[in-house]
Amino acid sequence: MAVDIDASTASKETGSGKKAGGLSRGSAGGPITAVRAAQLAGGLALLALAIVLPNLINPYRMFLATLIVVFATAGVGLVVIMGWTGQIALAHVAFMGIGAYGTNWLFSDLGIPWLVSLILSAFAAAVVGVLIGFPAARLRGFYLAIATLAFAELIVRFFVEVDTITGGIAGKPIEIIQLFGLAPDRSHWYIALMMAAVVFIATDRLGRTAFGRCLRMVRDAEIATGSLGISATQYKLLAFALSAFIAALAGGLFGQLLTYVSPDTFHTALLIQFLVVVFVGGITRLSGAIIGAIFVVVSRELFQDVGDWQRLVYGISLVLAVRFLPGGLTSLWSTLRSARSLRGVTQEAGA
Amino acid sequence: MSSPQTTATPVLDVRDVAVSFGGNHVLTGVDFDVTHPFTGLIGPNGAGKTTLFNVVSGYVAPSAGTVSLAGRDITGAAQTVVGRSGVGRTFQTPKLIGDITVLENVLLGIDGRSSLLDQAREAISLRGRGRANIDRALSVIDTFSLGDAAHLDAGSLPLGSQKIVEVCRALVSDPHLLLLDEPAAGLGVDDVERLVDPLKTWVTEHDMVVVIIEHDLELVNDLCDDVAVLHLGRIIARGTPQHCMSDPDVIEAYVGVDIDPEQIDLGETAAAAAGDGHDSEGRHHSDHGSGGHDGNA
Amino acid sequence: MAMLEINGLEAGYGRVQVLRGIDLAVNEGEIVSVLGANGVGKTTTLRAISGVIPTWKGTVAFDGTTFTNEVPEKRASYGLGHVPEGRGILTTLSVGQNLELGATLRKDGAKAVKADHDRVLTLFEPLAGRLDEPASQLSGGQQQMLAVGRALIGRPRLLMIDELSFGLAPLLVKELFTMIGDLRDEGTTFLLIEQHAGAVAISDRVYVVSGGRTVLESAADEIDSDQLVRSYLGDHDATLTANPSPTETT
Amino acid sequence: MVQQVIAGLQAGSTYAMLALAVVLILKATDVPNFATADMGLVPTFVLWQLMDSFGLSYWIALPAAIIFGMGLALVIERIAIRPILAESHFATVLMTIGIFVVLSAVIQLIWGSEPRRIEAPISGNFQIGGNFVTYDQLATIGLGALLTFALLRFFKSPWGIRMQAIAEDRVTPRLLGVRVDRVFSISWALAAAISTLAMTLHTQSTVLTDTAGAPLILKAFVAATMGGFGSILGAFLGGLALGVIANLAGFYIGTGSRAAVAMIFVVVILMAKPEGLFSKARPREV
Repeated sequence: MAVDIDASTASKETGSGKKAGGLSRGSAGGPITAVRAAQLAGGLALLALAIVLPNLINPYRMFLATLIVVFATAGVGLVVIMGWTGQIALAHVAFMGIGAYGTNWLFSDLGIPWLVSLILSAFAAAVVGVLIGFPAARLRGFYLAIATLAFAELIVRFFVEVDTITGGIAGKPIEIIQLFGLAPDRSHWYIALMMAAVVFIATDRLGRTAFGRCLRMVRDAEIATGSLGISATQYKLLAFALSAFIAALAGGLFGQLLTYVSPDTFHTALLIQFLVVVFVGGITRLSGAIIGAIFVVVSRELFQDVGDWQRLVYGISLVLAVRFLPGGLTSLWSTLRSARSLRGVTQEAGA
Repeated sequence: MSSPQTTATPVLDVRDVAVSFGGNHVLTGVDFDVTHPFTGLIGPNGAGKTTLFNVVSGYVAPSAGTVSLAGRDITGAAQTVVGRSGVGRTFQTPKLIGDITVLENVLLGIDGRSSLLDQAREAISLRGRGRANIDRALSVIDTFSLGDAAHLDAGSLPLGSQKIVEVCRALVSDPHLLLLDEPAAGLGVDDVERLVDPLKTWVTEHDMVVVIIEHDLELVNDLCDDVAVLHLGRIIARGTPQHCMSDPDVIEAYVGVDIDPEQIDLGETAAAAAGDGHDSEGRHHSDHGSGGHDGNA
Repeated sequence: MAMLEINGLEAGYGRVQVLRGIDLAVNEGEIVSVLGANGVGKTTTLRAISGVIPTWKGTVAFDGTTFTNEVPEKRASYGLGHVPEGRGILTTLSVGQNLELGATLRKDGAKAVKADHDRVLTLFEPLAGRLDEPASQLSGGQQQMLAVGRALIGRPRLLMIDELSFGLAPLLVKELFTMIGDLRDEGTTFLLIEQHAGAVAISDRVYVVSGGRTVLESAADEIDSDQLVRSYLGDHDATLTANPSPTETT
Repeated sequence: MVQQVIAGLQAGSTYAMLALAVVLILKATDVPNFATADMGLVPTFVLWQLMDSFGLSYWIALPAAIIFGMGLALVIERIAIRPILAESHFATVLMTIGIFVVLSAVIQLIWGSEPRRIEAPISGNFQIGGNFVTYDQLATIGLGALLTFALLRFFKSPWGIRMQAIAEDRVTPRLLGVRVDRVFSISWALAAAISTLAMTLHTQSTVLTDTAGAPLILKAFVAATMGGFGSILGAFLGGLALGVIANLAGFYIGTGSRAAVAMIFVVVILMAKPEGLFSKARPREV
């Protein structure tokens, strides 16, 4: 007695007429195409702006713009694991470290092309992510927070120990790459844009389709996953892997921007900045990572000269976001969908 | 693919199942076979009804006994395995994702049974790949008259509609056995009709059976041809609704015995039968009465 | 004036309305039972009375004080006791510590508390030898005794008990009901939520709740047993159209 | 060797005391407090300031600092924690991390980054069988044991019982008249007092800096994990074990391994017995 999914009968029943809407919100019918066209035009304009941007602003501003893109990209990884899957995973910046050190080692010491080095490092980070995911899949709530913090600490310790690759506690200069003979800042900018485009589009697609739904099922109703045939453990591991992969990609470029990294680079201070990125921006939305990245990089700049205040701003914004704006800044202009997001996350995380 | 089953092999066959948590015997020697399109599972609070569902759907491994699906032994199989073998279930409080649409929630019923490769393909292909699934999900949603809500966030719907969405999610994968845990609790009369009428039609048109835990006995009476009454972890009556509800043991289980106010007999006989050792119950894993209230909604 | 008076009470969880108009009154020295099938709102009624969930509409007045948004511990301090659904035994504490928790509101000194403590142990003998054991070790019946005993040590003027008979063997249920009757004679007022007919036997008055509303008020000895059975077994019309014979309207 | 064990016990006692503070708040309010160490560090700086600017004696400054720390904890609990208590660990973990960041930033802003010394009232050491033991070490280990004993007693007292009851069930104790807001306040104030003592002892035997708290947070949680989060005695023993093992590893394997050992510990425990060691592991809800 086999399960037969009788799709043909079903579609006949619908007549697939006016309701053949598709998944994207409100994408059924005529006026939508106009919206689509406008979106497309806007997108093209943005793309053009992005390409000519290095001609418009000075190199330091360029560096900041690139930093925003890199932070936003890394933030996507946190959205996947925390926002969509509901896991309090705090090893993110350690994965960025794997990306930064790994890419530089493969590229500079072993002579592997930079892009290949970056992708290899990202896969390595994904493997480590799965290893962490194994015990993590059994832990809930703050136990997971502690376990991932401990793992992150171990990874940073590892950076200190393997000093032939990492330069040990003193750190190591990063060999700067140049894309098609462009200046480093331009190379970084274009690479960051391409990487961000790939990461955002791919993650967005995954998020909107079956994979993303299954992750959210793990987050909101893990108890019901089994009866739907969804293996919660499998999806947690995949989310850990994807999140680590994205972090390492961003980490490789982050190293390029810093030009010099030490194990301390990938420690608490950076983790806190990333928590601010996703929680001030909005933990369940990819757009939240962009908003949060702008927030963090801009406030980092504003309080550059008064370094101590930087930390205070991060701390206060994190506290305020958790207390008053669980959906982050992005929830402000999508109020309709707000309010539930962190609640959704928090409910299952604590159950 | 239709008509009530009266085949030799029951769709579900539970044999001599026992479950205990610590020293707490929640189920003892339960036999429960399902052959009718709608089978009711009733009994007072703490009887072990939800635990029996948990055993069938692989959430709880029985300490004794067997569970078979259409003759195939699935005792102790993992939840996902049972779920993929054509067993769907709902929960006392609907377990939906609040911040995605009704349609997307229903699609989860298909997602869980699709391979990762398919999921990756769906993500890569821009159109078409997920189309058939979407059409199928929409047709189920339409069947239950929720078409207008298909693109609304599931969390924005009232409880009644959420429960129906959960049923749609279970049905979209064409299960052979659907376990409904208190579908009517917390629902108004209209909601119950919106759920039950299409469900009846669905069952007659598909090769499937439904087991329903329900406190609304009128609904059970209306829907089920076969009823099992669970009390303190045992089946105490089995048969037609009329038979069960006039059974003295059942009345006693529900209201604590013969109710003539002039001479209330608090049941020494029953005490002898049930024994003092069975007074422990299953409050952690059983059903609390007052309609869906854990705030998840 | 009644000790507890509830008028037009409406309440629920989140957006889900459960109570749609509960009216009931309990006079000092009475035992009143609220009957009804599962899911009709009996437990929710108690929760709204003791302030666990907010009242949406209607009034709850205890001893002349109309509750507004008093927290549960405040309401308890007025002498309102509540043995909740599932008994609320604290399993991380010992049996003795559970009882000690019951004395939280007592201000009249260790001696008086000790006397009540001893009295509870006489009433519920099986607890006496097990004070140092974890409460999780108790059987269901003993847990029920502990829950009631713990509440009694707080000396509530009105004690509300949610399903005393839940999951208990008939003989024990009978014993417990007899005990409730005795305690009433000693001055405690009771509001019971029950499915068990034994409650009717010891009650002065009975309310039947259906669909979140009080649908019937009756003196306990006038209640029609057949109608009660049918109402439990799902024949809604049985309760809804029966001619209630309300006795006293307070 | 003996010297190393004693030094390890001292470090371990600090971890243990902070673990007690973690467990206390977790038991009563179910909040994993990642700001534990810095909630003790702020009053420690206050103590230093009182001694440095006003020339107060240690024995006056310490109680004042403790009272300040308790007050600070009450304010934090009231304005930042209580409003989100209904939420899960997701919100509370992030909130306490945020509080940690705010507190450490405030310390940095007020007191800067230069290291300071707290003049301990009793200093010096004595010898046992050829091994030097400082009075600081003795005080730290002794106080850890004393606090553990006191907390064990406290949980048998009426307020202790109420606290445990509220930790298990947020509703039933209130029906019995337990004032839940008081219970929360008491747990946070007590935990802050313990943190203050721990941080004072720790910094007076090492050095007082703005970053003294951060490395201790994870160690406190590791100690609590080893002990099983529900247990006072377990947290204390876990802390001591952690201190001794890390110190011996640092001595025999290399200083770099000291921190790693702690992490490997927690990872192994969580991997091997993720539920078994937690007395607060919840049953699955169906």
